[in-house]
Amino acid sequence: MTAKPRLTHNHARRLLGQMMRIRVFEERCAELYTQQKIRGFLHLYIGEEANAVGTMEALTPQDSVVATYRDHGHALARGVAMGPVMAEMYGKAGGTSRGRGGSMHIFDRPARFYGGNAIVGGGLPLAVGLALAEKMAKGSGVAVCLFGEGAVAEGEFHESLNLAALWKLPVLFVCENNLYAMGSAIERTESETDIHLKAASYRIDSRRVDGMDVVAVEAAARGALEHIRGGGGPVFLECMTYRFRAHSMFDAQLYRDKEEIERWKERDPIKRFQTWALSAGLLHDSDVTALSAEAVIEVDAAVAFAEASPWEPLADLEKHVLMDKVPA
Amino acid sequence: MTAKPRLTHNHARRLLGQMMRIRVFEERCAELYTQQKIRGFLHLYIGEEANAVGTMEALTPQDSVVATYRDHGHALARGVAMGPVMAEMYGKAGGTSRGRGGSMHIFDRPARFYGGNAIVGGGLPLAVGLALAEKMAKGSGVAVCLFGEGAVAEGEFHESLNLAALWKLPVLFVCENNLYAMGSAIERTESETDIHLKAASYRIDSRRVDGMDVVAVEAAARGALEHIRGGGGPVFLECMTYRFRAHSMFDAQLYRDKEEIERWKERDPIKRFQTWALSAGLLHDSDVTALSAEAVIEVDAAVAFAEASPWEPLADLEKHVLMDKVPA
Amino acid sequence: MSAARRKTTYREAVRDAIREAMLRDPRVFLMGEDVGRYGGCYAVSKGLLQEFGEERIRDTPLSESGFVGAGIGAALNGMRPIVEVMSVNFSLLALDQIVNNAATIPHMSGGQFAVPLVIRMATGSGRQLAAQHSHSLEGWYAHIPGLKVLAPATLEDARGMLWSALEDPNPVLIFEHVQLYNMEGELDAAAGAVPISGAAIRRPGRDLSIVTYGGSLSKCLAAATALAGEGIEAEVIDLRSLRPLDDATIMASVARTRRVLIVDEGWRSGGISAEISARIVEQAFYELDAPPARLCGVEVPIPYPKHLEDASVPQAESIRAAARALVRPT
Amino acid sequence: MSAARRKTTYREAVRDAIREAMLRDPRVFLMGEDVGRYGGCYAVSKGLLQEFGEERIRDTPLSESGFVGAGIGAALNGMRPIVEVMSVNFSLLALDQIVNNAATIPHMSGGQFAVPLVIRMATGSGRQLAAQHSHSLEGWYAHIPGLKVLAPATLEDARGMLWSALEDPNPVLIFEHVQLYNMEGELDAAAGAVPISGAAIRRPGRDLSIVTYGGSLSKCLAAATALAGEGIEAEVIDLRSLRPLDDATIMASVARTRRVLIVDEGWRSGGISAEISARIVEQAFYELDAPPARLCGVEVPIPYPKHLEDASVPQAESIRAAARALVRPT
Ligand SMILES: Cc1ncc(C[n+]2csc(CCOP(=O)(O)OP(=O)(O)O)c2C)c(N)n1
Ligand SMILES: Cc1ncc(C[n+]2csc(CCOP(=O)(O)OP(=O)(O)O)c2C)c(N)n1
Ligand SMILES: [Mg+2]
Ligand SMILES: [Mg+2]
Repeated sequence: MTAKPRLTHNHARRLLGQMMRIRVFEERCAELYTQQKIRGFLHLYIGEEANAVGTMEALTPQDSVVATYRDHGHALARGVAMGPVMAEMYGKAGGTSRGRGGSMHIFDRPARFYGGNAIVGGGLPLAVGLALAEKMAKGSGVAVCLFGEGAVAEGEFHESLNLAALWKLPVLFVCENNLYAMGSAIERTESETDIHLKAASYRIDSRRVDGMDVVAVEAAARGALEHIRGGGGPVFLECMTYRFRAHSMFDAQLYRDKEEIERWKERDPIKRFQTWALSAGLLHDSDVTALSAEAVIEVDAAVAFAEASPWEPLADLEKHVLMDKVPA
Repeated sequence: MTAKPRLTHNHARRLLGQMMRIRVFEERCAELYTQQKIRGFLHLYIGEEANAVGTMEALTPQDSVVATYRDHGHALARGVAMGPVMAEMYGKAGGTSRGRGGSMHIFDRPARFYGGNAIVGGGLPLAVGLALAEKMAKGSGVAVCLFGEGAVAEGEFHESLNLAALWKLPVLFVCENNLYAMGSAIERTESETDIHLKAASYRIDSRRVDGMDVVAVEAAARGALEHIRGGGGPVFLECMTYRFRAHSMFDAQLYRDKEEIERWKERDPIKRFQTWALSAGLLHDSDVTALSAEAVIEVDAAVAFAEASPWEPLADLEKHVLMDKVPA
Repeated sequence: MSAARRKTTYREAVRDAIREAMLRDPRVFLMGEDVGRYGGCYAVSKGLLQEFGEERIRDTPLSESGFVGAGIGAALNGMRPIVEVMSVNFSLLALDQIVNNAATIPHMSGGQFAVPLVIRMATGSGRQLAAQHSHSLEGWYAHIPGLKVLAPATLEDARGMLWSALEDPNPVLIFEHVQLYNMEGELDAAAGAVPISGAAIRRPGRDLSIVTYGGSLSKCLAAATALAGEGIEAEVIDLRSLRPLDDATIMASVARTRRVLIVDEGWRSGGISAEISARIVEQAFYELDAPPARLCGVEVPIPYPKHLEDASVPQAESIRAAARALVRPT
Repeated sequence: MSAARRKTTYREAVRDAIREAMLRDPRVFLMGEDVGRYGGCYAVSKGLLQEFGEERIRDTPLSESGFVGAGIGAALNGMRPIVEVMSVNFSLLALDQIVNNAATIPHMSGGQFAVPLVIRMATGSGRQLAAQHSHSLEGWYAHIPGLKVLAPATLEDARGMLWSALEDPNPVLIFEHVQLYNMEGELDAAAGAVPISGAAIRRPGRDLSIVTYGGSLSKCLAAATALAGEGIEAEVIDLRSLRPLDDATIMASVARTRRVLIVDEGWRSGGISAEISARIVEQAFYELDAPPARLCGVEVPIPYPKHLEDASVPQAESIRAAARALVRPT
């Protein structure tokens, strides 16, 4: 575990709390899926929480975020309220996207959260554009783009990295390398399996990080953002991580064995950070108990919010297909 | 000039002759364009002849070739008969593609010449597929793919290089780096301007070659093909070259200055090789005179062939849109 | 049922078709994302990797343009690839290869080269997968000369169209509606290839013709059954092929029924239904008692919640209502 | 002509429109391959780099998906990008971004985000550029909900549609026919924005309506002039917008003339002409004296030689013949 000298009690509490609430939320989602409250594809983030939490901790409100279909964790870490996120998973009108997007398409304007993109690689050019606008308008925001290592093979990855590097745009690329794209192990999809090297070939400042270590991710993100805000151009972080669950709810996991999963579970980012913080005296047992209880309370409330939320009226089906103005 | 110990008189004569006939052909095309015999876009290859000639010299009949819209030079070097190539430029029924393709779409089955592709980057996946078929059918052919450095920024480049390297396919990538994509200098389009390094990032065996030196290109191509045929997987050659003319016939060349062009003209691959071969005693003045005369005769004959060729009948307009069988 | 028939699903029928093709012709191989280890996004190819090995059941990286283009190249060089694109929305990433290469090379080369390639993709809504996974673009693809476009709606067609498509010298796109994969039924144990040209009348009727295909067929048949209870006999035509269209079967039916409802899950404007309507008025205007009616997808990126998703595409009930309104205008 | 009018070309009109937008709104910028140093593939943006600098006249690498997607992202984040794609065939490389992102994000986000983006592209045949540079896919794009699709056919529209498109909160595609760039004429020196909704009647007539747009407009007008010599008065409607379509103008015209010929350079099957035909029979069936006729592109990847290229798309002469056959059937 990366020891950070300036890690305060409050900050440690916050990091653990964030990861815990995402974990509890996701576990509840799995249950709600079997109850058919949540439908469609559902991609759990369990095991990967440290990436989102560590990254988002380092952001300011001006920064924008582009995520994938595995986006609920990202959105919660970014500070999108849990009730609307859960309502979105239900498809209710109280959802972040009024239910129209569902689990794969969380969007949130106040958080500058630009989806929830379910085309693998499709979010990368958006992030380049968000950053381009920022640069042209002389804003201070950075566009943060999260994506899996599977996206690296897509042409849109290549075009986006080149544009970002060529134009020295304020983009933070965060590759969540969980070693699999659905059932495809990285060795079977990439001729160069060291993704951070691949990124470096665009002359982008690129680093590999332990994605199971929230403190390491936060430190890397902070460093990267400093570099970017200083005008140094884009940075690429490859976060080595693992998903503990199936790719989505329709996956028999024929492509990996249980031992591999168990080995990675030993590095569970929540357990590891908790153990370390307790042993370092940064947190007390009572903190853990409280956080854990708070997470459950928050998730319960989110479920209640989602349950109570109405459905979008049928009459509004065609609303928002064309906009009548650009939202201010 | 790379001195090759085994360069015979005959071979030197052949290399010079090939380059000369392409040059004379292309210069005639420029004239024919102003006479409106050739229409549409026309992309002259003048200055870049050594790349095609050096590469094609090293091929066997089983190898296949995928080229760009700057393909007449490629086709001639590959051994496609000049008459049908010229007739194709005219759009006549005697053309390689019965006139339907025009200058950008030379196809020739006997030469295994798969176009003439005018979508930048679009030929790369085709080459991967040709090579995949070859490998699966345990054939000995190599798929040779020529493209400009402008194609390197396209997503299809990225996807193709990864596939070729991952599957160790028999592909020879030949990047003709003439420093410009239309009016865009490479520094303005690539964050990594050393293209051969870019290719190496896919773990592809990659080399930079002097594309103004036909002997160097041939030697590199031979080496590459040996490696590929030995099962070593794809090879990437970056041929440093320059086009002496405008991008196409509609180009005022606002983006580069005359001196730059003049500097490169000093390295004219024909003049250089000729001077060297003469001074090395490999060729005699009489060879040069003869080759030069032969080229003119061949081009004259090609023009006569094209002129004499009929037009496709209007009634056949929809022919070949759907095939009724796979040609044997 | 006779002993020669056996229970199966649409998914298994597609799998059996792939297996048969692989066994029949060594040039055939299956290539796509997660077709191997994972068994296919919709479990279509489950087990095939074990049977045929990873050369011929070829997992690809996420590179739609790359591997679709590679399929074209392999077809040009003697193979008979079946390329799977997980979902029609993702196929947009490969559109350059499909439209600019596969559809043009035969013509552009003056007939020197054919592209005997099959591309399979899942299409359609109904699984609450929202706006980047649920569209129905098969009718859109049917605009492109040089392609053939198929939409198997029955077990027989799921089982039988693939081999015919592989024997065709042209690039053939096969669209499998996501809601059909679990469809169960019985199939002749000896079921094999079926012709891929020509529509089929799935239910004869005299009062109106309902022209449809793919995922909407079973809804139309359900509507027709319900309509029969009201005394309206609908003839239901399954197009089977969207390019080329079988004008003769459509016109013959319309000449008998004099009324036609076209049902299509794709977006209405510029969809395949418009083409069918236009052809009907061009070829059978004076035989019509009423203008051809269209019931299509609402023009909206498919929303996630079930009530909105259901309302976005034709359903048995709305088909029934539209048919009734056509036959008995108020 | 009055002193307030000045000679110009379609190319210059587009350039002036871009210049005006750049001057009016600092959020506007132009981005695309070779729009800067080279001056644009069709010389549209020549001189603008010198005037506005390379930040705002932004040359891009060959990366259609990347820079179109970047345009979407920039639009999401407050800019008003004009993205140029050299040719509609190349736009297929960016289709994922256009269809899966630009057209869906507003709806998918529940109306939180708009994509005020303009994408300009050259379309159409007539320059002997063959099967990878000559297609007319604007009608195909018009199938996609969430997009607006414009086809300026006159100098006024070339000059005036851009600003209105930029003021629209939705992604707007503008298709410029390659044969129009050299079109000369006079334009009001004070010409500016024009509304982008609504078709225009470019020539009134009583005997039939010819519905067309873009590169075919001038051919239809030429045909109409010739037809007038035969005593046939054709009303010529310029659609201007292909999505949405202006049904009211079409139906009002058809109600007067009772006959309609739809002329469109795109491929016939599943083209925009089919949609117009279907709408006319749906909305004006009982006012028609004859079925709507379509004259469209032949369904072939456009061939290179002039005689074949010309025969692939409607020409004044074939339009005239089709109109005559409609009004005076033999
Ligand atoms: C363009 C595209 N192709 C295929 C898919 C189907 N698909 C969804 S997720 C996925 C795997 C992506 O893996 P990775 O990028 O590593 O992300 P992870 O799921 O591991 O977080 C695939 C193939 C898709 N959504 N988009
Ligand atoms: C996908 C695509 N985008 C744009 C174009 C227009 N275009 C034709 S050639 C060219 C430049 C290509 O440069 P390069 O690859 O370096 O080849 P070169 O012409 O220098 O031989 C461009 C932009 C195209 N044909 N295809
Ligand atoms: Mg992954
Ligand atoms: Mg170049």
